[in-house]
This record gives sequence, structure tokens and C-alpha cells, in this order.
Amino acid sequence: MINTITDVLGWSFMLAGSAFFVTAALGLLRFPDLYSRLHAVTKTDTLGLGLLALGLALLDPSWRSCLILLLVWMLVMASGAVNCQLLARFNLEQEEGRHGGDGHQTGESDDA
Amino acid sequence: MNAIELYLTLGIAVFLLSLHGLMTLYDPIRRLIAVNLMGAGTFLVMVSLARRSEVPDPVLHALVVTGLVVAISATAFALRLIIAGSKNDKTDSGGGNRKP
Amino acid sequence: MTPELLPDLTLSLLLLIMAWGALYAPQRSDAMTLFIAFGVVVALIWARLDAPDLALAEAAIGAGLTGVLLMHAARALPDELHQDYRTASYWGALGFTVVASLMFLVHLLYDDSLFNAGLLDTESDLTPRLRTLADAAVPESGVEHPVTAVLLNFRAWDTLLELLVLLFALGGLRQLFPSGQSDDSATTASWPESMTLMSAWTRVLAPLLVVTGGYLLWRGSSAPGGAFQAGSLLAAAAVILRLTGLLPPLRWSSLWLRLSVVAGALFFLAVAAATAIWGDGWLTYPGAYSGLLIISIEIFATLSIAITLSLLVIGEQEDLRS
Amino acid sequence: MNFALLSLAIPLFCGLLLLLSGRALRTRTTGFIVIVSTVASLVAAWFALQEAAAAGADIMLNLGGWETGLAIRLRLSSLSALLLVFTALMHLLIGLYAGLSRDGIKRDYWALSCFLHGSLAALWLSADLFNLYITLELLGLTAVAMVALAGPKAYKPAANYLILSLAASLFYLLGVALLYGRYGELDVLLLAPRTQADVITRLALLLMTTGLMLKAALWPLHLWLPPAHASAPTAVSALLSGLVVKGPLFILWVLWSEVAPPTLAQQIGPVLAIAGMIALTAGGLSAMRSPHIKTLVAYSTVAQLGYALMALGLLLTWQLPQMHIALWLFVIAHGLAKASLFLAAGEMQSSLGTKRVDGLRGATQTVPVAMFAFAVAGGSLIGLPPSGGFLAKWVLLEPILSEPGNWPWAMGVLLGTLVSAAYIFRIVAISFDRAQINPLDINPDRVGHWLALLPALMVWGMALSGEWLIRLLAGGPV
Repeated sequence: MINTITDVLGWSFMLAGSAFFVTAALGLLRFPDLYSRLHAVTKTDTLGLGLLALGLALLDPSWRSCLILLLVWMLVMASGAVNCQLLARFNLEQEEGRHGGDGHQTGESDDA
Repeated sequence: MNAIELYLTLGIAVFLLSLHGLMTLYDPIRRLIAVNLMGAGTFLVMVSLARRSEVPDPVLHALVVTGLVVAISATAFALRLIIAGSKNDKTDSGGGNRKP
Repeated sequence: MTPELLPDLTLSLLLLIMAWGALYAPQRSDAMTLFIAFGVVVALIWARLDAPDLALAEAAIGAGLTGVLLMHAARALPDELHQDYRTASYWGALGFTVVASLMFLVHLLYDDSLFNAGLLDTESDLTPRLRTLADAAVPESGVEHPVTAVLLNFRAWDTLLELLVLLFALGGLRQLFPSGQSDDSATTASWPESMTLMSAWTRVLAPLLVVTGGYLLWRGSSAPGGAFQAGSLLAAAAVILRLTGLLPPLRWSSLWLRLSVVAGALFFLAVAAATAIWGDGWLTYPGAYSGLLIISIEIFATLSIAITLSLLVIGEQEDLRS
Repeated sequence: MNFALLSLAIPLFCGLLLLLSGRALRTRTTGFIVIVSTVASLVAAWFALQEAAAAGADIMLNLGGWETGLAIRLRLSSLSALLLVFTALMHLLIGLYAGLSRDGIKRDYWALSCFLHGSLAALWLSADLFNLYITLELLGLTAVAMVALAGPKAYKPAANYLILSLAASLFYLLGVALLYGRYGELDVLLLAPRTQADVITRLALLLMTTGLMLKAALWPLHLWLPPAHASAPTAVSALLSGLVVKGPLFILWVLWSEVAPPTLAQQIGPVLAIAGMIALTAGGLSAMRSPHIKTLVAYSTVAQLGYALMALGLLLTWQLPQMHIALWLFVIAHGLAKASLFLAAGEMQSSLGTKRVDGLRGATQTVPVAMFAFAVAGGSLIGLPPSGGFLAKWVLLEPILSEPGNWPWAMGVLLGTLVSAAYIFRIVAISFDRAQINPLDINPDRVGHWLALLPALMVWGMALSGEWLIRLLAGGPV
């Protein structure tokens, strides 16, 4: 009984996680500029991967794999955040260089 | 068709695709990518051959590890060479040595 | 067709798409990005094919170091000047490849196909003999993990030459920075000004990479891992440290740098020569010491691989010529 | 066997130590050390040759002491020993030139030439298909690094060379993978009795042949060679044309004469021989038309490799062991002659301050020694008796002429001779043009000119030891 419950929960978490990835991909394709794309990708990736990791941990609930999954999630989250910030800042500086110091699309650049 | 056959075919397909790339592309960076893809195709063939038996063949795995080292060293050198070369002749955008 | 084949088919399709894109994407930067992604898919395929050694190596190299290399190239090179990145021999080449693929497919489908002709026929007497011998000899090799045994004992000569390949590539790279000529087009990273987050993250990540690298090296004698995987992780650590400016230039003028670059090959070659002079023959390890010898070779090799790879990726005038 | 290993290890150790020493040594001292180590390697190779000749059969060494089949094996045959001697000798001659001629050369040349020497020695000795792949890569990387020594102008041809060389190695590697998948062996000698003429073997051999022909710049895959060889520094061009392209040729020979089943070899033989004939004419014609001296010499390499390819093709077609003597005599004679040609061409270029062929007007008066070296080495390429080139051509022609039905091949050789005579005489004729002498740009470097002559004299000296060489290559008692 416990097994089926955790199984169902695990699978549904994984499905939800996958759905986040799909929306991230959609955002990447449809959003107009780099900042909103970054926003789509990093936010949903962080959450989507977390849900996937949670689902997998429920399906294979040994301490070892739980720990590894947690580690994976945290590493990806941290590096995603850093990368997003780097990309956004780099782009911003390039734009400022191009437009003579008037950055005009700065809204999303520090969401990480 | 089982997974081994699939990957074996895939390896050769990637090899052929990138061979086509090598022959038709002009940009040296893209040609370098094509060579790397050829390498990946070759390694794919080797690794799927290694997986023919239940326990994978360690000899082929070792050969592929060696091949990977060779590939990365040569790629790094080639890439730096291409960059240095294109920095050198910003005026001359082509001509000269075409591939066979 | 079985359901188990579904992930394989997905991966294969993905791989082909990425390969196509990496070759023919209209923008060169897109092509490079797709090539990096290609490396990740390849690493997944290695894992599917039960090749953890390769998956580790590919992940460190294909996704890590190659990525840095290509990004460097993308920054250093102007966009393609001409849109027609294909050569004039396009149709000839296309024809050739189509014919080649067709011949391959005919071979594949024809009765005497690639698969029936012995490649996948494991029941015949054509199973790898070399492999059988290698499996049998692993207990005598001094290490437990068969791949390591092959790399550092049975085919140690290959590995010695492979270390030389790395070294020769570095020797070639040094030629691109003629001494006494300053590199004005500064390729040293001009990062965004506020680097706090990046350098903070690097301070966490680099020790993690070093620990993981050490673990992979130590583990290599009994499980997947080994000098090369460890070396490439350490190289990645060195690269990010160097890019964020936390590590000073690795100066070629320093004896320690040169020593660590040649240490692997030199020690390996010295072992080979010593075994030839005082032992039973070129690269024949004395039985009792083979485990110890292999570990020490691996340690030196890891050091050399790490330094050489990081120089190959980010080495500049000040690293290579000062 | 230990002498052969010594001959291999000395240059490798020397190169590594030079890399380690950094700038502690002056360039002259570095050159001196390398020349001394090359002499040591030459002596060791000579003893290895004695050993191999005395043994009468191939000497095998199982590396690591593992059993046959598991170990990588090294093979010392009289051919590989001869090639070891040849490699060390070429390095010595060219090293002497690089060290003593006035132009001098960058410090890194010395370490790289040591590595090239070591890689070639490893290639000649290896009897394992995958190990041969790595030696091929070593060879390619050092060769490209040495081309890049010439500075920024050479980067583009060097990059092109490297990319094609990598692609070629991958062709070879895919072939090796298929052969291993089919037979489960990597050792050349173990593979030899087991190969059958089936689909996989055909495909593998075809892939490997394509790769090796690309690496050895055999027609029709030769287009990368002239820009790469012509843009390298003089000493490097000599090494590349004289030695490096012979490595893949050696593997091609091993592959077809030992690994491939005879039926397949007989099928491919005529194809290779015809490709060789075309290379002779096409390469020669390109050499005749080329406006630059070094490009002319580089195209002549393409043409001369045609002889070697033809000898290989006929060896396979007729399964005649005698042909392999012709093949290797060509390789040695061409190596020495080509070294001389490149060195002389480089010297004339720098003395006369021109890269163009028509700048050589009056060269017999302005740079007599270098021009003499060019003409003497050219004589061997044409095959004038009693040079090494003549010796090789004689051995090649003997079986061809014994059957009247072989006249097409004889015509091919004749045509090749005519074309090579044409491009050599083109230079010689211009150099005798005393009406409009192109004056010296700088005071010529006498030492360099004489050193350029040295290999040419040796190739003419080859004829003196011709009988000994032929018996050695035939594997008989010496």
C-alpha cells in the first residue's frame, strides 16, 4: 500500500517536473529577448529539476540516492543561478556599450 | 533491431553526416566540429561493439578513453590555431588552400 | 520494436538533430552551442551503453572543457563574413555522401549485411580473443577495475603515447605565441564588472571539483574513474579559477609548471626504461609492485593531464611564453 | 631489441628534458644536445639493424610481458631497423643544417624534432593496429606544430593540415574498430591469418586505406600537402616531405601486404597502381607549372609518392615480394633527395631574396653550391644512374620488363621520368640563364649550402651500397 502511494506520488511529481521543462522550452522559443528567456529557463529548470529529483527520490527511497539527488539538485540550482546572472550581466554590458550607456531592458537581470 | 544495432547504425550515420559536413563546409570552426562529430560516431561504433556481450568489453572502453584524450588535445590545438590564423589575416577572408 | 527501445530511439533522434544543427545551423554560435549539447547527449548514450568510464570522461570534456574552448573561439572570432559557408564542391560532396550512405544501407539490409557478417554474432568463434585474454589477466594486473588494467598495464604503451599526444599538442600551442611578441588583442577574459557571485560560486565549486577529481583518481583502481577523468575535472577547476582571476597566470618560466607538465610522460617513460634495464623488459612491472607502480603513474599522469589540459584550453601569452 | 628501444627512447627523453629545461639553455647548446642525442640514436639504430639482420627473422617483443594476443607487440624486422637508421640519419642531416646554417631556427624546433623522431621510431616498431593509430596522431600533431613554427603566415595551412589529418586518423580508427569487432584482435600478425574477404573486412580496409592515403598525401587526396609543406620553415619542410608522409605509407604497406586477405589485395592492387601513375603525371605537371620554388618541390613530393604507390600496387597485384624492395628503396632515396632539394631551395630563396622560380636566373653563378645540390638531388628524382633513385627504379622495372604484357606500367614509369626530368630541368635551365642574372640579396651562407648538398651526395652514395640494401630488404643474409 505504501509502495503504491509513493509510486503514484513519485510519478506525479515527475510528470509535473516534465511539464515545467516543457514550459521552459516554450518560453525559450517564444519569448522575445534574452532576459525573459533566461527567466523562463532558470526558474522553471530549478523547480522542474527539483520536482524530478523529488519524484525519483520517492521511487527509490534509499538514503544514498536521496542524498545524491539532493546534491545534484542543489548543484544545478546554484550553477543555473550563477550562469543566468553572468549571461544577463554580460549581455547588459554589451548593450550598454552599443547604445552609449543607456541600458533599457534591465528589468529581469537580477532575478537570480 | 535491438539497441546495439541501433547505436551501431547511429554511429555510422553520424560519421557519414559529419563526413558530408567536412566536405561541404568552408568555415574552419565548422569543419573542426565536423571532425569531432566523426570522432563521436567512431566512438559510438566502438562502444556499441563493446556492449555486444553482457559485460561490456573493457578493451574497447580503454581504447575509447585513449581516443577521447587524443580528440580533446587535437581539438584544443586546432581551435587555437584557427583563432590565431583568423586574427592574422583579417583582410584576407578566404581563397588559398581549399580542401580536396 | 520493444518499449525498452524508446529511450534509445529518443536519444538517437536527438543526437542526429544536434549533429545536423552543429554542422549546418545558420549562425556559427548556434552551431557551437548545439555541439556542446551534442556532447551531453553522447554522455547519456555512454551511460545507456554501460560505459561509465566514458560517460564521466565525456561529461567532463564534452560539456565542460570543449564548452570553454568553443566559447573562447566564439568571442575571439568575428561572425562569418560570408553567408555561404558551403564550398563550391557542394553538389559533388552531397552526391558522394548519398552514394556512400546508400551503399551502407544496402549492406545493412542485404542478406550478407553488416550485422550478419559476424559483427554481432557473438556465438561464433569470432568473439574478441583479446578481450577474453584481458579478462583472464585482470587479477594479475595489480588493479581490480578491468578498464584501468587495460589502460595502465596491458596497453600501457598506448597510454604512455597518449600522454605524449597531450604534450605535443601543448608544444604546438606554444608556437602560436612567438616569444617577445605581445598579444595585444587581449583574450584574457573581460568579465562583467561585478564578479562577486561568480567568484563566490567558484570558491565553492573549485574545491568540490578537486575533491571529486581526487576521489575519481583514488577509485580508478577498483571502479570506473582514473587518471584521465580525474585530470579533466582538475583541469576544469583550474580553468574556472583562472577565468575568474582567482588563480594567477601559470607561468611557463616556472620550473614547477614545466615539471608538472612533463611529469606524467617523463615518469612513465622512466618506468619503462627502468623495467627494460633492471627488470624483465620494457613496461613489464615487477609483480609485487605493479599496483603501487600503477598508482604512482596515475598520480603523475593526473597532474600532467590537469595542467596540460587547462593550458590547452586557456593558455595565453603570459602562461606559455613568460 | 634493446638497441631499437634505445633508439626510440633517446629522442623522447631528450625532447622531454628540453621541454623541462625551458630557457635555461641557449639555442645553440640545445641544438648541440639534440645532434648528440641523434647520433646516439643513430648508433643504437645501427646496432639494432645488425641484430635484425643477424636474426634473419622478425624479433618480437611483448610489452609488459603479457602473452601474445594481449600485449602490444613491437616488431623489429630488418625493414623497421633500416627505417630507424634512415629516420635518425635524416634527423641528423637536417639537424646539422638547422644548427649550423646562418638563419638558425627557433628554439622549439629542437624539442619538436626530437618528438618527431621518437614518434616515427614508435611507428616503425609497432605491430598493433591501435598503437599505430596513436603513433599516427603523434606524427600529425608534431608535424603541424612544426609547420606552425614558421609563424602567423603558416597558421592557415597548418590548421587545414591538422583538420584533415584528424579526419584521416578517424577513418583509420573506424576501420580498426570494425576489424576488432570482426576478429577480436588488434595485433597485425595475429590478424593476418584470420582475415577473410567479407563485407566488414572490405569496409574496414577501405576506410583505413582512405585515411592513410589522405595522411600520406597520395593522389587524389594530396591537395593539402603543397601549401602545408611549402609554408613550413626550410628544415621542417625537409623533414615533412622526406619522412613524415612515409609513416602512413608504411602502415598502408603493412595493412595490405600482411593484414588483408590476398584476394582483396589483388583486387585493390591495380587501383593503387593506377592512382600512382596518375599521381606521377598530375603531380609532375603541377610542379612544372608552379611559380614558387618551394611549391614546386612540394608538388614533386606528390609526384614521387606516385612511384611508391605504384610499387605497392604492383606488389599487391602480382604478389611479388621483390616489389617491396623497390618500394622501400624509393622511400629512402626520395627522403634523402627531397631533404636536399628543400634545403637547397630554402637556401637559394634566402640568398636570392625571392620565392619565385624565375628569380633563379643565373643561380649557377650566384649560388653555385646550392644549385649543384638541387641538380644532384633532382638527378636522383629523375632516376639518373648511378643514384639511389635509379637503383629503386631499376628494381621496379625489372619485373615489369620481364613480361611484354606489362607495357602500360612501363609506359607509366617512363612518363613519370619524363615529367620529373621536365620540372627539374626547368629549374636548371633557368639557373643557367646568365643574360639577366638575378643578383644576390644577401651574402650567401656557404656552410648552409654545403650542408644542403650532403643528403644529395648520400643518395648518390646509396648506389654503392645498393647490393647490400637489396639483400637486407629481401631478408636474406647480409
